[in-house]
Amino acid sequence: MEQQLRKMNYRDALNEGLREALQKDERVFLMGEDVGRYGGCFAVSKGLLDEFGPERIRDTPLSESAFTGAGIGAALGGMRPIVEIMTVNFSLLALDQIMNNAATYLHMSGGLFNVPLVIRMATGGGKQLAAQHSHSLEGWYAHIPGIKVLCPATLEDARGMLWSALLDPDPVLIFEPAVLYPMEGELSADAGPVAIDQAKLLREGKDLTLISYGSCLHKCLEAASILAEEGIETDVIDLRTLRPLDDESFLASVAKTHRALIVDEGWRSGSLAAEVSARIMEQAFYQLDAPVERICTAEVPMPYAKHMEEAALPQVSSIVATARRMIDG
Amino acid sequence: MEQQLRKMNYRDALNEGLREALQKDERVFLMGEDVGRYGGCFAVSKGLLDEFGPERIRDTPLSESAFTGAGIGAALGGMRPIVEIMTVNFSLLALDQIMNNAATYLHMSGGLFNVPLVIRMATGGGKQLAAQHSHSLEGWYAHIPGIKVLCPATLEDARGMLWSALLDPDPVLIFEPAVLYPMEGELSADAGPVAIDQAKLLREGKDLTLISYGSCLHKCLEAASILAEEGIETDVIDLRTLRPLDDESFLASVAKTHRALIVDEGWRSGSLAAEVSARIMEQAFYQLDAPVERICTAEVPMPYAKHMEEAALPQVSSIVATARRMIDG
Amino acid sequence: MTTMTSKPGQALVNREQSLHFLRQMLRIRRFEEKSAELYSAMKIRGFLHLYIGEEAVAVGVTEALGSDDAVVATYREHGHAMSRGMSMAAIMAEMYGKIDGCCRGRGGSMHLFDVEHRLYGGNAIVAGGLPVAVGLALADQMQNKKSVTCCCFGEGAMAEGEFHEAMNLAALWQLPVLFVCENNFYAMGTALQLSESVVDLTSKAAAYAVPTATVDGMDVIAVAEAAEKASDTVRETGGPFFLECRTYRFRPHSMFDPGLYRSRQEVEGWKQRCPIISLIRRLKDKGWIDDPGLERLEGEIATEIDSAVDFAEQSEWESVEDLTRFVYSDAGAN
Amino acid sequence: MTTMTSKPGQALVNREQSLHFLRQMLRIRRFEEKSAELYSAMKIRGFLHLYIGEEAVAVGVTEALGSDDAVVATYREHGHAMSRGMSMAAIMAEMYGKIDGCCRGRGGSMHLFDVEHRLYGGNAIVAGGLPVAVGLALADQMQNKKSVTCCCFGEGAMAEGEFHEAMNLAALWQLPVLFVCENNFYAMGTALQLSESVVDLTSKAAAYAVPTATVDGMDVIAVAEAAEKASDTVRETGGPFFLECRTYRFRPHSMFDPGLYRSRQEVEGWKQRCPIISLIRRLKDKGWIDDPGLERLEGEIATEIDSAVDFAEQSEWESVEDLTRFVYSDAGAN
Ligand SMILES: Cc1ncc(C[n+]2csc(CCOP(=O)(O)OP(=O)(O)O)c2C)c(N)n1
Ligand SMILES: Cc1ncc(C[n+]2csc(CCOP(=O)(O)OP(=O)(O)O)c2C)c(N)n1
Ligand SMILES: [Mg+2]
Ligand SMILES: [Mg+2]
Repeated sequence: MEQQLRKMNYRDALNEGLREALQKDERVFLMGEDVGRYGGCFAVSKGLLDEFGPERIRDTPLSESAFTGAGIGAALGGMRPIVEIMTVNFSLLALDQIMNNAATYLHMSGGLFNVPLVIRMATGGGKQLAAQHSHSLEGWYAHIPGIKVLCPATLEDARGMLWSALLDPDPVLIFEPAVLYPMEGELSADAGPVAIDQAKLLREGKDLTLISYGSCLHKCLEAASILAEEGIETDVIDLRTLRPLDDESFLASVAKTHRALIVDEGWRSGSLAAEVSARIMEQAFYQLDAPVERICTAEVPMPYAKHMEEAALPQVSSIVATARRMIDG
Repeated sequence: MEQQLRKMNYRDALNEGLREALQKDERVFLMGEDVGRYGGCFAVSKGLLDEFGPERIRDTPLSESAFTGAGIGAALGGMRPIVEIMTVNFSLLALDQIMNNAATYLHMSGGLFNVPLVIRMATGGGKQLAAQHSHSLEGWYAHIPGIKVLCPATLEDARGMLWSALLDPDPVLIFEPAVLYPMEGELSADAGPVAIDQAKLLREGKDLTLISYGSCLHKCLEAASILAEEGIETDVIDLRTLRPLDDESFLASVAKTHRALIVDEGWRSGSLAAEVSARIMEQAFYQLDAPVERICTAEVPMPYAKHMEEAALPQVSSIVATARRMIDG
Repeated sequence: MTTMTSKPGQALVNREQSLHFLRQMLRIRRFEEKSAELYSAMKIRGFLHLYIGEEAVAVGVTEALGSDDAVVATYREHGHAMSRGMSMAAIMAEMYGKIDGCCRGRGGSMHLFDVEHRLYGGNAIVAGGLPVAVGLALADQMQNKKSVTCCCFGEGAMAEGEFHEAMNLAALWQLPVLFVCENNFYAMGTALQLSESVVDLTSKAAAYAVPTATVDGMDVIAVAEAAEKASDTVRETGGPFFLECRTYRFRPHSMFDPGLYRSRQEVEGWKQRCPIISLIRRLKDKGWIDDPGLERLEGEIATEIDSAVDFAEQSEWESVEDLTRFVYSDAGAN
Repeated sequence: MTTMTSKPGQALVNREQSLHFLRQMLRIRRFEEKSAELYSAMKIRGFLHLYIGEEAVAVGVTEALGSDDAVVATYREHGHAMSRGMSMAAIMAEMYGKIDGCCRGRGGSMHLFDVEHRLYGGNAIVAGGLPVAVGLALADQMQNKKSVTCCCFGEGAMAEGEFHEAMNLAALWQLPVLFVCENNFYAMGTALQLSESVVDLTSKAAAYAVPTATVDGMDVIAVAEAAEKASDTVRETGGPFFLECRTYRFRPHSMFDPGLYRSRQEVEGWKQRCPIISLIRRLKDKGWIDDPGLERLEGEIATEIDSAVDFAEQSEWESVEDLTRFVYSDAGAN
């Protein structure tokens, strides 16, 4: 029997994932600013208050540190909280709780107390929200031991990563690129949990490895189509999980293509792309035919003006141009 | 006439730098928890309250976000504040102010408002202070555009970087590795401001480039001496300024040695070392005789027990062993 | 600790000033109505937070400030920028993302800045401006300047730790900050009683021994008088003051708000108390304005807005080459 | 909003309980004196914060808690760990950094944890434990458990934003948290009046409509009674309570404190009110203990300490191979 496909967008897929988690496990609840009555600042949690009530869909006061810390405590106390922080820039207010508590409890206690907490937040630019709402800090968060960091780029992952994250005994951060919310696509009727320890090869080619995640993944896929018309065949890898990284995925690809380009919406210096580059350096140096390159966001607080924001962000044209140059030498 | 050398430790050198700044410019003041009556949690500001009074040596309540933000405001208002945050783990509570305000004001305002603020804090492990007091996040901070990040490893820099940072029109973060406070050394009587845009070659050799900063620099220097006895000659570079990085320094060295090892107290994934490795990949790939390697801190929240902490931190022995392996192939 | 409560229905101050208030409020109202239109036309993008309904607060408070005083505001700051004296053209061009915008188009609606009028943002992190305001006041105090720093924020900000830390520091060090809480009873979709265990907001400031007052934020004259008294207190004592202005936003939180969290009835009820309509009514009663006068005023404002839009339309885009400027100061600055 | 103030010089409850309090306080005192010695001998390292002088607080408060209740404490938590029932051996071995320590030597003095006694740290970020305590209480409430979460912190923590955010959330959602402020009047070298614009700490909790009480933290019986009432209130109302215990640390903040910020005289004055000496005096007056009995008690405690030290000495070091364990849970956990 053929699998039924349903049209929906990335936001709907997230909403379905939330609904399913709330239905399956009564320890699960959602807490954050405006997740209930407002329906979520990006409408991700729309309808959930009506279905699950204010005990499980909890609007919080504006106090990122307290409600994130309360998520940690609730997780320690036997619940399975999902904390929503509106956008990654605001999560800085909760970073003490995330790094000093969520990420360290298990270790400081010598293994006694794990923290089964999921924190979701929107990330990234592309919506002209300027310098206090647009940064892509998921790669930066991936520096912190003790947490796992996911970034769903597809409807399937938007739908499925949440439940897998809730099954994880340790804190998991899920970053949702805000530009993807309206992205349309199809999802099979029985879509469910997905692995959260593996990257995924989304397109195969022999000439070059494109490594990306999140919103830039789609730019890579677009670039790959353009390049294919010119006869340049690329592997395109969606990292999916930014911590811990699935090294095997890109090492296997580089062993085949001998060339890699990493595309990352984070700022360049100290980016996740730098980490991937360094790992290729360490583990596949002798297989490289050319230096690994990176395309990242310009190192500026995000400007408001559209043309400036576009200039700051990685774009298909620069991916194509860089790939061409890397192949032509 | 020969320059007079004075014996002192790293802490004294910092204290002298502070005293000089307070004497030279009356817009300068120091603000932070226990900088006054207590004399500084690591005794760096000892004696300053008596000399400059409570207007300029301001003990603050425990409220990292407010007094860091107040530093930003005071800088905007014409003062030259020095904010002390006790240790880097606590700075997470002030990260909203640092990233969303200090680092962005100039840009968001289209160049209208710069923030001449200096923030000092202790960083790093080695004192058995465990998982909430021991992390090395300076390399992580170096990801943020709009701020500059310094890490003095020598008495000269401890003495001289502060004034240079105060002359800078933009926010500068100075990270002081806590293990270095008691480090003894000599300083010339007329030691003064130092450049804060250049790395420094501290030892010359032809076989390998050791790149480091902060407390690990001293481990590199020790390793270099041991290696020299075995006939392995190393360049040792002190990065000094972690943002913006002085690429020329290590590229010039790698052009000579063709091999580089980066030693960094940060956690490995997403470390500053990864960034340096990626830059060498991009700019000096064809000059490399072997892959660039990294020695970083193990990716664990810092354990308390001494042997475990030592196992987590980069050590001279592993630097020596890795260097040997890199040379012998 | 002083607590003052304004009486409703204050007498009008004088003709000239009342008309000035009206003009300022109308300028803000019409400018923002135009902005909403331009948002739909996709000329303005990003987040656009309208101040419609709350104009009396910025206009009344500004009245109490001198040119040496500083202002720190939020993402909902068109009103503050305009009442402080910034030109519509510079603000409109900013929202267009053009180089002649007050911040060259780098900031947009949420980040208006101005040196001349000492407007230090336009801060889009809720409560993020409060510590900065405290620092500005500290700088003034240390330099023996007699300025006041006026810090505006919503009631939602008062649940954030930064509010409390800032309030304590200002009180402890007795810094000249005029804290102005624009209590519009909602933080996005979260009603005050779902955000605070105690909804009497002045009690929170009073807990720091900061003197407080509450005023009807729909009455510009009352706001002006309360702000005057408040800023006088700040100037006299050198210490902080907390002024709560009770107001209401007639529009959605931003352009993306489904508006499910409050009833139409409630919104309509507040609209009856529109600060502009009620001022006009009182001015007419006094005979200080009539319909032709009002029409003239509207005409002048329409012209001002048209030329601001023209200015924005005609302004250039900043060169992409300059993208990485203003991350650090240009060489030579300090 | 209730405010209770304990009367000084409470009657002793009964012989057995009073002697239990004495034993518990003495165990903490002697254990910490030994710890200080072992610190100088470099057996214990890192930061060591002694609770000496403050023992009545942890001992009295613990009395009000049942085994299902949870405790969140600070870096100054030996007293809480011991009064909750953790063995000296597990704590001492932890401070030695040995594998038989309660946290395998990963945590050290500042990070004591225990599953059986529901001790959730040992948190070394000032105020960092408060939101966690709120969450524990939320979990209990959502699961219809009747437990109380007791959260201890110093008065210095009350200037942090996290205190205010946590207090508001607990009050708004009516969560069963017993907030215990151990007011020893100093945060490191910063006296309360240099940290807070209003030094009446209960007023801060009252601003969230949280009921409060203040008690003499040098009187273990008074603390026990106040804590009993407080926790009863929490159990009855299901909501939070704020208990201020006024106490004093006789020792430096940690082992690195030059102690310049307070006078010898002030310290001596407080030492006169030592909670242990004064309880002994009262017990002797009652005839419930005599010198031989006291000697016997001291002897038993000395033996307990000696064997804890022996245990710590003999315990192994954790294998360095296991360094990266406990960053994530071992496979299969959830
Ligand atoms: C720290 C932070 N959290 C969340 C947001 C998202 N947000 C923007 S405005 C707003 C509501 C603020 O309400 P209030 O302070 O009452 O101001 P108002 O919008 O009503 O003027 C929220 C939650 C933000 N900008 N910053
Ligand atoms: C967020 C944070 N800032 C600073 C410190 C350093 N520090 C440790 S204890 C302390 C004093 C805390 O005083 P108080 O809360 O009164 O507790 P007490 O030590 O008196 O028991 C300080 C400043 C810290 N651990 N965490
Ligand atoms: Mg509001
Ligand atoms: Mg204290």
